[in-house]
Amino acid sequence: MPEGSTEAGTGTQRRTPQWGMAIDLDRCTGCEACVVACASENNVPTAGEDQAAKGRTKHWIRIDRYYEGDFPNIRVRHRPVLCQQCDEAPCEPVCPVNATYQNAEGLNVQIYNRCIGTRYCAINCPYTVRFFNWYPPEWAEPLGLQLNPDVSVRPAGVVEKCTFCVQRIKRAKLNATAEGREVGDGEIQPACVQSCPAEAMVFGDLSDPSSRVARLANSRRAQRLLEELGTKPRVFYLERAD
Amino acid sequence: MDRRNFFRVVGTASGGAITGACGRKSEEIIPLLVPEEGITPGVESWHPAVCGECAAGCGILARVMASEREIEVDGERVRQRIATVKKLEGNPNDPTSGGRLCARGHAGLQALYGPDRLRGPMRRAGPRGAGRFEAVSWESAMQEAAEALDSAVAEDAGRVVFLSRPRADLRAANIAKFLSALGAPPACAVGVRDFAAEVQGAERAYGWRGIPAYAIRDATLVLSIGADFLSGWVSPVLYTRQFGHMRRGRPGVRGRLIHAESRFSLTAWNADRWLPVWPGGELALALGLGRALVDLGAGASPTRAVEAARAAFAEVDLDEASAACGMSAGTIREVATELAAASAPVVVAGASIVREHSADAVAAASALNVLLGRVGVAGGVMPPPTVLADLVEARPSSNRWRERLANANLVIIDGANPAYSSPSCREALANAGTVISLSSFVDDTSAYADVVLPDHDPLEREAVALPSASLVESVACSARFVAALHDSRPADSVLADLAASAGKPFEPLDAQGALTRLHATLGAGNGAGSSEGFVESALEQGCWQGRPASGGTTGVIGLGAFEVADSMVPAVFQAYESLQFGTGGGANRPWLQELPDPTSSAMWGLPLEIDPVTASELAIENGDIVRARSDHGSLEAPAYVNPAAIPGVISMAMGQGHSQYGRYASGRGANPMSLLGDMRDRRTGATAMGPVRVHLERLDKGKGLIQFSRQDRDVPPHRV
Amino acid sequence: MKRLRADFGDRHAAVGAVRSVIARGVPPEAIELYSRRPIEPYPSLLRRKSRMSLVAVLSAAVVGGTATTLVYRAQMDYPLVTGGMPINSGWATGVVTFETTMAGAVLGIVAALLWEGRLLRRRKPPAPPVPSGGAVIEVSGLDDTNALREVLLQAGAKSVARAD
Amino acid sequence: MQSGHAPYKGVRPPLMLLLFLAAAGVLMAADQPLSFSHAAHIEKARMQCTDCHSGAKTRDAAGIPSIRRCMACHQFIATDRPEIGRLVAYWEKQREVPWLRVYGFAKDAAVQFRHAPHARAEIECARCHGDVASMTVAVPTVIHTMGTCVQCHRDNSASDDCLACHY
Amino acid sequence: MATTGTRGGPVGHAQVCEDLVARMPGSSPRYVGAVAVCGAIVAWALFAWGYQIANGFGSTGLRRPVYWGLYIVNFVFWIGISHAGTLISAILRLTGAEWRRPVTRAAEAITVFCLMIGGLFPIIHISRPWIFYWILPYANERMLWPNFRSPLFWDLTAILTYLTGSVVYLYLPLIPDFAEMAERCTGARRRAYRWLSLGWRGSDRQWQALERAMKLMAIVILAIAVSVHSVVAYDFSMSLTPTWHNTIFPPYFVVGAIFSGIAALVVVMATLRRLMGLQEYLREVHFVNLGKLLLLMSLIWGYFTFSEHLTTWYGNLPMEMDVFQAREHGVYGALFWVMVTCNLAIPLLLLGVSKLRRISTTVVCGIAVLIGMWLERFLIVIPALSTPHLPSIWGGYAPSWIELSITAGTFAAMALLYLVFVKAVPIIAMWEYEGEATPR
Repeated sequence: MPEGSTEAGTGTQRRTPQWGMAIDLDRCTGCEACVVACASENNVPTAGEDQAAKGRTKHWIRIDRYYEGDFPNIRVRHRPVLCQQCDEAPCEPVCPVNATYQNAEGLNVQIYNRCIGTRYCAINCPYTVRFFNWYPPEWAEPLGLQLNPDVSVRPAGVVEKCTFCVQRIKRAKLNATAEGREVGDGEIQPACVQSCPAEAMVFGDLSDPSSRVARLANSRRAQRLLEELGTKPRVFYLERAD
Repeated sequence: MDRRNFFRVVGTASGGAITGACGRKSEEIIPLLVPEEGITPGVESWHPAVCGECAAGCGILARVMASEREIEVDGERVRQRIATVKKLEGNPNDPTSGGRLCARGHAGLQALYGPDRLRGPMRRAGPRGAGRFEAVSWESAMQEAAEALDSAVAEDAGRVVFLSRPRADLRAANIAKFLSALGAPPACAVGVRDFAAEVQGAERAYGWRGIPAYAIRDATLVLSIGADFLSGWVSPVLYTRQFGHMRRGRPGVRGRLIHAESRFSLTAWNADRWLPVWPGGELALALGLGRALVDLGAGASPTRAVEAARAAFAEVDLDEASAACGMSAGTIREVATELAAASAPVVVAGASIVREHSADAVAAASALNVLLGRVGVAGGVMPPPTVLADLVEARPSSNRWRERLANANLVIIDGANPAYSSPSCREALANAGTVISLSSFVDDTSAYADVVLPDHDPLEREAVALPSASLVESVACSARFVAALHDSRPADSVLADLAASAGKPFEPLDAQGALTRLHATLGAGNGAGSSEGFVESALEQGCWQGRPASGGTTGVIGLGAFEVADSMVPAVFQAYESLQFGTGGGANRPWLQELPDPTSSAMWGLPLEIDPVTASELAIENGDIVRARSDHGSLEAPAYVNPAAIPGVISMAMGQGHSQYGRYASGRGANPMSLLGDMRDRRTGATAMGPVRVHLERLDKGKGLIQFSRQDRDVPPHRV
Repeated sequence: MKRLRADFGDRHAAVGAVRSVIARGVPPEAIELYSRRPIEPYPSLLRRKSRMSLVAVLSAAVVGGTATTLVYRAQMDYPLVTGGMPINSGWATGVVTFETTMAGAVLGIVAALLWEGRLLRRRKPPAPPVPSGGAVIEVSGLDDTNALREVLLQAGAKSVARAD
Repeated sequence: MQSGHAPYKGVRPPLMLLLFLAAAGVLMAADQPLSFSHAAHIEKARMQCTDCHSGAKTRDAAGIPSIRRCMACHQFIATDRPEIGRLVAYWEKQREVPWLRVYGFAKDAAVQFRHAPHARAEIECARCHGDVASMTVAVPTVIHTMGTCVQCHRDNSASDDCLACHY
Repeated sequence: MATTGTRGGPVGHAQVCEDLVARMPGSSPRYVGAVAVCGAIVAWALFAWGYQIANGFGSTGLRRPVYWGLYIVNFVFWIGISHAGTLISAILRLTGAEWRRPVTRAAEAITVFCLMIGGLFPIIHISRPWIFYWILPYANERMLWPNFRSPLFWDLTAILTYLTGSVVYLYLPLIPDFAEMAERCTGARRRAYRWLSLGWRGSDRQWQALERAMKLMAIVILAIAVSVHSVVAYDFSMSLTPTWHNTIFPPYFVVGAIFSGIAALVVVMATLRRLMGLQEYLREVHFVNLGKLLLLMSLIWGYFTFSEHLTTWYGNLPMEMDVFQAREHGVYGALFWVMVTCNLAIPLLLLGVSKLRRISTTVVCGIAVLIGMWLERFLIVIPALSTPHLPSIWGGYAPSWIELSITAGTFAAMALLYLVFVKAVPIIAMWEYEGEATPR
């Protein structure tokens, strides 16, 4: 578990939150509401049929679904997969220009304008949740009116990925600071978490033991995806009971 | 100079400038119109709205911020600053959505900003169905429509057909007012989602009118017969929320879900046990379960209702039932035992895939709740809400729409697309007297319209809607909060204008009026305060929420006789409502087109789902182009070998195969309904979605299928 | 001081001549042997001193050390939050150290070659025309040329001339 | 977790002056549609920056005032001036004055700048915008490069996380 | 005409020089035609690159999860071939193999040109090449440095060092020849050669310094060459991609590099021999000797390949087995067996049997090995990327015309550089070559 550290230089010794997520697979139905919510929040463009056929769609969050067994004893295992915001992220050390790194709050950051497009991070991500902008993003008029002004539209040639909706984290923190208070547990919800009808996803500060996400992450059912690779992901999956 | 400064000195010259903004001289400067007051760039505001994507009636929140667009004013290109909806979320106050939203709900934004949305009224410029239109002014379009209405009413108001959707909302109330002012018969709900079977089943089993709600959140065992309540059906958000709570919301209790359906739907994914019922075998399964429960001594405290149910089930032969549904008698007994032993079981009775015997199947399945004593109790089945009777009454039903359409002198269409969901009605549409569409898009049906009077998007108009299922009395409502993007007009006022010009004026109901009426019916005893305060608070909250729907088995049980199901025949086809497109309306939203289909992972197209046994017999592999032929029609689509399909059952999701529906939907894929002909539920007349016998033929090896994930299994075959 | 130049048609004869000249007590620094091909086997009798290896090693150490320091300082003074991974790692820097060390060696060798080979000198006496296959010997700093002229002619020089 | 590193001490930027001089020579006053005088409004009329740039202290964007706001006063004040006449001409056409931005961020810089937190941190307007109060037509006297931002952030112990601005 | 030696070649320095200079191509229509053809292909490749930059990387065949494609394959391939020169020439120089003398310059030139081409591929490969320089460690007002931990940064240092070293290693022995050429030319060419000869006078000091420098350079360049291909291998083995995360990769890549380098040298030599009529200089013995080296490397390569696959198969790690299956039985199975045939079967057959060992068979082997080694790079990069850890996002890859054009363009660029090179300098080191010397 990542420990909270203090923010250097603020002098207030405010604890730096350690963002993380827990996903209860017993609740998750695989309805994909999160997928569209994410595209809508984060200005993720659709690739279109031709590009989709080439495997160039961008889904910052996706539902991995695998069939197990054969009829009639068949079942499906599904799992929402987003950037796991690894503490020991394999994508980070390989970037030659430091366009990706982990910040003090544990977010695995991608700085679009710093990216020169080696795509090394993308191939080194074991979850393959990094996406490349093959073409300049386009929205047929007037679809572009929907774009979220809080999120940069990424130019062609850079790698992008789930940010844990950093714009929402920023806004919540700014609002809290303006009102002279701390950000409360559950106050920040990434778009996927907010939309999830089954309330399978919980986002929050892992370093605060009383937060919901920390309690879920410490539950016996909690596992992490490809944990054996030593990436120390910050997304905890509560495995299905059966 | 310290070290760090040394480094900086060495290379300062290479710094890239962030700004370059003062050099905009070279750019063409497009003037900006003086905006309306109250639009501040960068400031967000949240407004309640009502989701218009399906009939569930979720209360949502819209995030509104300023944007700029370019328009033409008096021949000059100018920029205009407008308030635009940036994001939709569920409305946390709303008891249906509870602050949550499904994929289709999110994509409602792309209907609002759809590039193919009509910019203004249109007049047909080609033959019917060709989809060629020319833009006209509102005056001339209204005049044309009014003349058609005049002559049709003068001829025979009884032959005016209004095709709509089965929603209990402001629009339905106004349509009802419009039609009654004209003296025309009530509107018809078309499409495959009018829940006629559910309504009739509830009436027969519980004596309720409307769609019952299931409080699965408090159940310990949920048996769903034919209701794919997690991916569509009545109210996916409400039921998914409840499902989450049922599973992990109660300390120490994990509710169990058994799902009986003829395909491996999303609900089956999430079920602890899937009962693969042969298509059309839902009735037999419900009857068999009833018989087994009777044998187990269920319904020990007899009321009249329980007696009726016992009597109906006692006649069933378990082996016959087992043979008709494809489940062994042992399995049926096992499930019945589990139901009888559970502390809080509930049977969700539905017809996600409507059959010829769906009304019977739903009634029989509902009767299981009667037998188990789970009607109107916590964790059981709850009665439909009864507030705002105007809206409830105005909710259109199927109402023999095909027969009436065949004989129509005027067809008005709002929110329905029968040319897609029942392709066999196209001929009737082509031959109808005059066709007026209120659609925002030229879809399959609007292509037959003589004049299209585009409606506002649901997000651009005020709304009052009753949720199609709710555990409490509630209403979702909203006031207008953004200006219309295009030159559209709300259909309510268009209808009022048309009626007025036909000399049959009526007063359209608005949100204010409906809520005032709601306040009045609630009476003073509800603590609702003044009428104005009530309305204002409801519009601010985006909803009104009352007490839990009052329940109890009040009605007289009239299960009646059940028709016996056909025997099982191999290679049958069924269509189903897709998670992403519903019954087809979502197909013009690029987000949804690029959303992998849960079953096949297909994007930008939907496959024919073939079971592995049939597929290997015909040497069909994923992506091969396959032709399916039934007695009613044929289609060609890429194949997906669905590992979970029942051998001999071919399924296909609805959504693709639009002849007209904008750039993202039209001409893409195949329409599964074209294989079904005029198949209906025998009791309610609702459009049935199978089974029909099909013949499959592989046409082409190929890459016809675009999949997000081409691997169906976590463990590739060679690893086994 | 005088200089003497002897032309040889045969390279090997020239080597013998060098040997004889040295035997006459002329210091090797005063002798220059020009040829179009290196004369093999090597005329080691001239014993030219070389510090090329030393220069290469020093240059390698300096360049490699500087680069390593730069990497270390840049990483420590402008640190990125890495979420637990080391900011500076000897293993990762090792590659850079190795490569830059080698680059330093190459540069050192080039520099030493330019210096010791007296290349890139602006003011130089014009090179004597060396016959193909032959060699030219220049002996400088002589007080008396006559004795040496004899020696050179005896060793097989085709012609011997003053080259001042 | 790597615990916090020693906070950056105030680092004097020796090159800032040079940069400033070099860039100031290159950049010239934007050719604004109206020669709006900041000095006349602030020094003479004693107005505050936020009277027109109303979001500067509380919102993300300071905002360029709408012509509506100009006309609120200039319907009555100084109506005889030729520049005001041109302003009224825009107003009568119901067009905004097509002001040219003096400061801003390049689109591909992916910068999410918010005014409010800077105002809360009591950063003077002039720190980034120069002494606009004494200018006639505003000119970019402060050179905005990433270095400007980073330096100021470090000097003030503000976050120097890339994510502070770029997302 | 020059006097001819016992083997038909010219004897004596003057004759050798004369003969070699005479064989440098003039402006014959054939030469101009070859330059034009190569130039056209290169121009087309440059157009393709421009198209890619202007239209975005979507114009390539890359896709998720195969974010690296032919550019990386070519990068590894060309850097591999670059080991032809310096490494081989350094080994031969250090071991005092006298037969190397007519071979070294051709080999060293390969190195320099291949590095120029190979070093271009990272720039072609990145999608925003206009800010390529951000990878360089220079102080800047953004206070940002490159990531020294990135293998791509190591690549940068390694390739720059290797390029510097190789250019020096090619240039130093050219100095006496430049001086020689200056005497044989007039006008601008003379001035250019004189300038390039750095004031070379042929004094014994210079010869000694040159010989010493070359010896030292041979040692240094050997170390650099080994490190360069190890660093290229680190690009792969530092990642978590199944089958890449592998300690065998650095030596495996070095061996493969030398292997393909020798093959390239054989092919280049045969071409020069044919086109420039160098039969007297590049004799059967050179080819046979290189053939023996090639055979040795083939065996070592086979050993490494076997070890790599055996450990993967025996370890039976699920993720690695997915790649293994894809590589040997799936779509790439055919390519795999072509690779094995080219790299192992053909050299073993043609070079292992002494009776079959001659110029023609060596050249056939060289071509086969070039094809095989290109395929080896392809089979390392593509199958592993197309089967990442999570099966849900497995995908394929097919290069588009852009990548194919650029690939073709680099081969043409190689030919073009060589065409210009042989016109400017004698391809055999004149001062090193001794007509009558018996090759050892």
